[in-house]
Amino acid sequence: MSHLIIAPVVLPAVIGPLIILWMRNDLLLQRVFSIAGTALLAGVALYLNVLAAGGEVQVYRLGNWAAPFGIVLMLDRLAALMLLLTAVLALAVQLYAMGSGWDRKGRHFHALWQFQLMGICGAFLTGDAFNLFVFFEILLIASYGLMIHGGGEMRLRAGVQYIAYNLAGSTLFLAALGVLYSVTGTLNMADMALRVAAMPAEDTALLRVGAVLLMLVFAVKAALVPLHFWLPSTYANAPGPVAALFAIMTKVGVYGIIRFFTLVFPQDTVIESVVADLLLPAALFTLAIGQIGILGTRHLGRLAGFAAIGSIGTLMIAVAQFTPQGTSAAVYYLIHSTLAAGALFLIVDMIGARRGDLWLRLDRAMPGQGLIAALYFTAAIAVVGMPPFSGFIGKLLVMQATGAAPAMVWIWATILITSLIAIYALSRAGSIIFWKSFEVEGQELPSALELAPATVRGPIPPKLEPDEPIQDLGDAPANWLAVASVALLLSGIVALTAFAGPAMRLAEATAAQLHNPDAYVSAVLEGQEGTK
Amino acid sequence: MIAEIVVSVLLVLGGFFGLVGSYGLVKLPDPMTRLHAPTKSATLGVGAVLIASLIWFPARHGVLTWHELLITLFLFLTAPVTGYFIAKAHMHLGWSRDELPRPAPGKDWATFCDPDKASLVDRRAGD
Amino acid sequence: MIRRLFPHPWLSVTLVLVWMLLVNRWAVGSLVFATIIGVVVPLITAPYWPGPHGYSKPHKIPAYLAVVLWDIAKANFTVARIVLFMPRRALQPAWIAVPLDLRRPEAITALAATITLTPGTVSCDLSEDGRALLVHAMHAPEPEAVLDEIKTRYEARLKEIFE
Amino acid sequence: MSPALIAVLPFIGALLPGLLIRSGRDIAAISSATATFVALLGLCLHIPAIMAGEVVTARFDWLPSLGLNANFRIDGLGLLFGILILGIGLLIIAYARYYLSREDPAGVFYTYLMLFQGAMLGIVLSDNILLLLIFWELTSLSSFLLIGYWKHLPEGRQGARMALTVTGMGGLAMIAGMLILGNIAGSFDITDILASREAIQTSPYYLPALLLILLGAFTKSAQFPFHFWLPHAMAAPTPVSAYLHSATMVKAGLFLMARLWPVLSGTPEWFYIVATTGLITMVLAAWIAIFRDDLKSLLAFSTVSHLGLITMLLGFGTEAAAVAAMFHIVNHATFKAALFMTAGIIDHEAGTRSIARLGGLRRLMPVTFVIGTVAALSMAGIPPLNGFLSKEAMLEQATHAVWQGNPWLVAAMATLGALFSVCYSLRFVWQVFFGPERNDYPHKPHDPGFGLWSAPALLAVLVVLIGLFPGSMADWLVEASASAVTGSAQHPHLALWHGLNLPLALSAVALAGGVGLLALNRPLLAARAAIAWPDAKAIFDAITRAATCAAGFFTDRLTNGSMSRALAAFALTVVLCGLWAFSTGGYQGATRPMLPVQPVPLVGWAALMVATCCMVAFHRRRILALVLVGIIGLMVSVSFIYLSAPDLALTQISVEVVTVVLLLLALNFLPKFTVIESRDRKRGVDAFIATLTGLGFGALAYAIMRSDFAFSPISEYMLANSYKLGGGDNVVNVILVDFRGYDTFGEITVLGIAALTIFALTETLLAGASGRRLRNWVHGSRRAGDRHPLMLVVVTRLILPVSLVVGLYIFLRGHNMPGGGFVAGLVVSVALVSQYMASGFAWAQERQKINYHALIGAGVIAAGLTGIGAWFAGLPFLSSTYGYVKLPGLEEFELASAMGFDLGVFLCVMGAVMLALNSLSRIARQAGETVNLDPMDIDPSREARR
Amino acid sequence: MIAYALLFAYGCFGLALLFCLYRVVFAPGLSDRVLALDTMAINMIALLTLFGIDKGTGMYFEASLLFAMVGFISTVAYAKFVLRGDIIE
Amino acid sequence: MELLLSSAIGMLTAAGVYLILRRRSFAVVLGMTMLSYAINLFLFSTGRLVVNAPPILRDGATAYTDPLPQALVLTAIVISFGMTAVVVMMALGAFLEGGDDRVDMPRADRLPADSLSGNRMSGDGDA
Ligand code: NA
Ligand code: NA
Repeated sequence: MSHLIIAPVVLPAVIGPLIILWMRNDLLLQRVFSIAGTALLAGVALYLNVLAAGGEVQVYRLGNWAAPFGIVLMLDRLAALMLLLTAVLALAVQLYAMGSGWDRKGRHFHALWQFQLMGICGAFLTGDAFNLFVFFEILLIASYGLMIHGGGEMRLRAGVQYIAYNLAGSTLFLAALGVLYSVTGTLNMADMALRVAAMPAEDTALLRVGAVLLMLVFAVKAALVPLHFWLPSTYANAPGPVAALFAIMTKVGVYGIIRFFTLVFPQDTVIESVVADLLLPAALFTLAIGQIGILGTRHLGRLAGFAAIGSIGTLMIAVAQFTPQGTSAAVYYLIHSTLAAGALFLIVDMIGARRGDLWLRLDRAMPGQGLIAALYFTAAIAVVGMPPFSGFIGKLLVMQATGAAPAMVWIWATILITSLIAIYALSRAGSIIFWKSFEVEGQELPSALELAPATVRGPIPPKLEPDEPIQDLGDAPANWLAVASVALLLSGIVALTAFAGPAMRLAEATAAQLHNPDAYVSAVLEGQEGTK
Repeated sequence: MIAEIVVSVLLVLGGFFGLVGSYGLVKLPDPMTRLHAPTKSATLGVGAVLIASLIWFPARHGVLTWHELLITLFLFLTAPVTGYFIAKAHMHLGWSRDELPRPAPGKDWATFCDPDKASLVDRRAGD
Repeated sequence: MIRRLFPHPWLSVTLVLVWMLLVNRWAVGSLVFATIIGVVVPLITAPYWPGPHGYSKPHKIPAYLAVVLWDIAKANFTVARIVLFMPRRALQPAWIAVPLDLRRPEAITALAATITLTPGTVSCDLSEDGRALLVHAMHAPEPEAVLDEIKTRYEARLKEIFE
Repeated sequence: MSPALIAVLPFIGALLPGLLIRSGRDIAAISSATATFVALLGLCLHIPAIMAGEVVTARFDWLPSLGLNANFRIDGLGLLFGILILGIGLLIIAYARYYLSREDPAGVFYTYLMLFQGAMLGIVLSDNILLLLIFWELTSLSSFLLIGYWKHLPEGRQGARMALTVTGMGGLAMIAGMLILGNIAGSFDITDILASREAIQTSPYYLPALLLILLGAFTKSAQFPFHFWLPHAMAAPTPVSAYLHSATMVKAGLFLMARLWPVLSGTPEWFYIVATTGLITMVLAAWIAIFRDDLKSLLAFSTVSHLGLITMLLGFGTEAAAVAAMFHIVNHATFKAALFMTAGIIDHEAGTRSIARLGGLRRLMPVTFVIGTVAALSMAGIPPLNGFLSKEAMLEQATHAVWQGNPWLVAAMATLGALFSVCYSLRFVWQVFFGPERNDYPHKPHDPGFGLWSAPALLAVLVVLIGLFPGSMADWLVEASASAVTGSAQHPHLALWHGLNLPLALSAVALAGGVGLLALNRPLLAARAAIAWPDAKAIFDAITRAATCAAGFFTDRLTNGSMSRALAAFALTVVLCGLWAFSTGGYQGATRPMLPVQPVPLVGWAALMVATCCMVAFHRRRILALVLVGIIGLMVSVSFIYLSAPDLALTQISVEVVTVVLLLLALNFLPKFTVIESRDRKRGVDAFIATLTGLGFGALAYAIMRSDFAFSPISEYMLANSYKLGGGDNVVNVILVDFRGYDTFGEITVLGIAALTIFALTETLLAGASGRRLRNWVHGSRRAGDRHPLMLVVVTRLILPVSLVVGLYIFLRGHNMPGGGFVAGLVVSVALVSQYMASGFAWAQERQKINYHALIGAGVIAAGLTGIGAWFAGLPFLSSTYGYVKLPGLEEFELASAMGFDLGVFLCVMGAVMLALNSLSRIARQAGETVNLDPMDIDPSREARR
Repeated sequence: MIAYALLFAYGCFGLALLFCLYRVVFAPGLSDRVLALDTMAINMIALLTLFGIDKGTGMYFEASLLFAMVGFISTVAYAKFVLRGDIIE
Repeated sequence: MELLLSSAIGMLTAAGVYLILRRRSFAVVLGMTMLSYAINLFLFSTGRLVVNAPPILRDGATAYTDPLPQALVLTAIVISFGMTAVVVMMALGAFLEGGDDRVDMPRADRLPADSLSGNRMSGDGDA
């Protein structure tokens, strides 16, 4: 048992309060400690991946209590992978936040950031259902704070919606946990798995309700249709780096579904295909609505939000197969879509900072755009899943994994048709933002065809109010730190493409471990020497 | 036995006054008179019950607990303040200063005086 | 020194008593702990207790409490009768302005509390200079009698105790 | 040289101009040319082996589990296309060097061009269809960049977007097709697929796969009805058009059909789809080309037409037709590249590409004239140029084709196509170069420098040479490629003269007809102009605009920012899914006996229900609603007590009051009443949803309470071991600080974060627009006097120390009796709050020396350190211990390490509550409240003292 | 005997609760409702004490203490809100 | 008793759901509070109902109610308190910044200013 398993929780949980205690008025110190903490977290996550690569599920018994009575932390391949992904994303995005000056625009950015990491890491590590709720709440409440960082009317309004919606989600989470406890009498996930498997078939109604409610909880976090309404405004109004970090938050929901419905409620138990039956149509609608939203929205930030919804749709299609092949495709695509969405949100923020706003219309100049255009192009390719990046490979993997599914035609048709919509929409957005900006010089007016259909041509809007908090970057040249952080994320995508083979081997090993939960269960419940 | 009788009497007494207090809340005609009923009868009603409990435990179980005394004291300490505040609120909402007797010529009751009147030397926030 | 250690000795005594009532275990350890509390808590809360405190004749407090308790019990029956049997129309509520001789806030508070706790009257407000108390009587055909009772039965005693 | 290296070289070549983006045209061109030349050289080194029938391969595992591998092969087909791509690429690089102006960013151009070249080469050298797909889509992307290269031209942007959309659509279809194909064959390697003809053609998935793959090929090769994008891509700089639309991109579709010809062709489906499409495209596009005014547009439609021709040949499915197709690919590449370059030269020098504004250039641009004429005549199929040879072969094959039993239909249509071809080719020559010289050219035309005309000249020479000596010039290449396409050794004997035969006659008809049609050109133009032809671009624009519009409408209507809708969807989803899950499972009915109902709980229940109803009914009167919340909270707390949960009751009560205080503080600045905004119908629907949810949730609770645990709950262990192992009698508290201390650790963190968030938000608000608004705040309601009533001040002054003692008591006994750090923290907070309420925040705050931030930080750290402490004993985080301490003269008392944890809870709770209230009070102070120096407003003793 | 007395007291305070409830629902103004809430809390303390006597346990004592304290604070808070708008000023 | 509790849970849920479907943030906050009561009672009820058997170990006592749900509810209460505090504050912030306390996102969130016909509703707060 290595104490480092809990380090991803304790590390930010110590750095966060330290920042509040001793550095709350010194931004430089905050930055140093916060970035050092995140880097350390990445290191720990890397080590934990090495630890998990042995194939054994590592158990950390908190308070030295025997499972299932105390809370356990579990480290398997998936958990380790998610930790590493979180840490890498957070590191890159945090660099961006510092480079772009976002962390200066309000109080406690770094403390909240650390708490956010604490919540996410805790959620990935825990082996206890209720503890998962607690860490969900930590990551949520930190995300509320980060979401409204910098203030402003729209952001606060979106924040109210975000928090209200998630409060409803938390309520549902408690309901689901209550139902599950009332039937199984346990909260430990491994123990619950055993009990679910032993459940008599004539008494499954409540259990099924619990399982479905739990799935809906995770679906809220993952923004599956029809529980996706919170996402576009939240992501579009959140500060850029925060939206980028949120790329991992939807994945927490996906993680929850994968975890619970491979470990506790695998396909052959009383739950049967309840979840898969609901998930697949939801995933298809999510994909469609997300991609249509990319085309339909008029705001680049919302566009990125809809792209995130779309990627969740693709991801959930793979997850909903609940086959090793589907899960491994999901794991691969999950890594890809996290990095891609993170990069896209950062680029959108850069564009917003230079262009003044993010509306897709023709009257805004974008100075110094070559580099950003290249970054946008790259990220857009990755997001829509065109070659050569991992998005394409991920899409192929998902399609291949669903090739034998009964709904194969629906799945493939949805994936391909919506891809076309996304390709068109992102190329349109890109050409409006980067190519049309030349017209502002006045050589030619945009032709009527060029205008987006619903646009009413009008005067250029007045200059923004002086206290508009987002805009104070102005026409500053691309900050090297900000660009470097985006490049870091994009290079992650390139690496995921180039090393698709090894990455997929990892994903397959992860999926194999997930679909063989016996090892997990016995790691938790057997051989508990020395515990209370 | 004596304890039991005392306790029973106290309980009946407490129940009676508690009931009367709350009944007054319903029966009495205007808000100001209604204010009288609960703040006293309920206080004594609860007081009697609490004292009954104070007596009952040592008599029945052989354990003397003083907690009830604390609660009673606490209630007696706070009840006047809540009555005072509800009365003030009611004066503020429902009565004009002319319907009340004056405290002294040229003086007014605190509730009716200038809301922003400084206590003596106030500072503006942020100074 | 003693003064600084025990800024409010009566408070300290009260707190020791409260602690002992709470733990309900009359042991040496508890008393030691209660004493510690009796010292520490008043020190912590001292900033909230500006100005002079204390009583001039504390020995008169029990007699006053007895009077008040007796009045409460007595008046309860009166009020109960009024509530239960008196028709709504027969009720004669009255506002009474009680000019105050008391000056210390603690004394005024004690008087107001007494008035409220005795059934039939509620103290409602202070005048803006703090020299009069507004009392509402639920059924007072003769307001003067009520005023007289307050002045003589309670205020006089309190003035002795506090000032 | 390894095929993989050859495929990678252009990408390496793309890096250099990108890196040397500012070093000018020469460096960029030279570096690109070098890479291209080396690749071409490497390719040519393999010629002997390929001519010997070998297939050169290179294999690298990339993603074996998917079957996606970096496998490359060079066979005859790859060789043919490779030579075209690299050879013409080299010429284009040279041509573009002189074509681009100094202002054009050459580095970017060459980067895009080389990216495109690499993608194209990758397609033809792939030995894995998934790899091929990747390169395929890369050509779409890089051509998007190339077509949109001149960003200032709207046509460029639209053309680029159209090309990307149409070819992207095909590419996506092809993904599906390729996956199906690979799954049938059991492998995605082309080598394996080519060996599974039988399995593929008998599979039920053959037709879907075929259709999907052909969709990709047709869109890429601009076959009818996807022909419309190609002319609009002509907005690209001419070198791009010359490259993309003569030799490379549009031929990718042809390549694919040829590549999969052995496994896909030979079926009726193949014949009718491919040959018919090709035929229609050939004729239709040729017809349109006759009328185009823009030179490049004319050439574009002629390209479409010739692509249709080749498609038709491949569609015939015979080996001879395949040979002819290969030959025409070569020929078309040579004359069409030359023609595009010629058109570019004319545009460059004369300043226009409009045929109407040209004419008479024969003498002004003699070199261009010669090159253009030679190429155009080849396109027209005039002997002895190479176009003639392959056109003869085409007509020959067309005469053998039988369409639905009709033996002459295809031949007749093919002849018609040839006729149109003659017409537009001659028109190109006639109306550009002949006729009178004009004096209104935009620029004064003259022949360009050698750099610009050398490349087309070389191609023109090839046109002539292949025409004259096909056997030695092209035989080997056609043989190699045709053998690769058909999968069997082909020995075409290409010759100029085949004797007097039917094709020659048809050629003659076509020639004569074409000349005749040219003579009728003007009336025809007028006639055509009179008819409103559907404009493909307008249609495409209409479709995309409609799609964008529909998507916008749909998205805006669906995700319209309505919170109510989001939550209604949420509630309905939950209820319906839950209902479905329940009804599909087994339920044995209520098994647990019910607790009897006592009258007093019944009254409490009634109070709760009534208060809740009133709450909903009166919710618009916000203060009243808060009072009702207070009642509901009271009832909930009492029911916790009644049902054996004293700890819960304590927590609920104390949380309740802090919540009410918080809400009241906020309500001071919010409107006091909610206006009615929803229509009756919406309220009805909402009420329905709410009732449904309530019923569902209530029923669920009932079902749970009436059923037993299916397994013994883990809490039995906790009850049994709480004292033994946790050292506490209060099992709930032991669970909180020990069994599940980790949860509590998280919980206080949540509270701390909440307070920090509130604080940060307050700071932001006060600094921003809200701060200004607050400074000008006017209180809406009339306010009473006496802010700090004397009586309250005196009583709270007494309550504060007593409450501290009570808080301490609750804290200390928590481990064994109801209570604990959390409740204690709240009790102390409430006592402080009452002090603040009495004497004002500022007055109280001045007497408060502890920083609330520090309290929160200290609380979390204290709890964390208690947990970490266990590490030093080698135990996991949060392992607790307890023991009994005996001090001299005193009784034994218990000390548990969990109390340190509880202390953290206490500090954190207090810090959080006070920081949150502090923040709200700061908002009030911003709104102009004054700070009092004395604890109470009215103090007679103060005046007496003075 | 004690059992009957308890029953009587239960009945009285239960009924009292109902009277309070009536005043909450049908009241001319806010102050009446606040008063009813305050009375309810006090009645609850009585009921809890009765429950303690009934079950012979002192387990619920702190709850009563908190009810007293909290009833006081929230009543003052409501009233202060009515009077001044800002309850902590 | 089970029936009473479950009907109360259902009632609170219905009230909460109805209120969170309103258009003003304060009503939504009230609804969230109602929902949190409902869920706390629900979670508590999963330990099944027992009268006078609190999970505090006493000599002689044999039956205890299930302590675990109580611990969970405690955690949930605390968390929902924190959440409520944040959402109240955020609603207040949105009101102060935007001038009204609507929860729906205004059209300006989805459409650029020049495509709005200038009829953006003005705030109705008492500011
Ligand atoms: Na609450
Ligand atoms: Na709550």
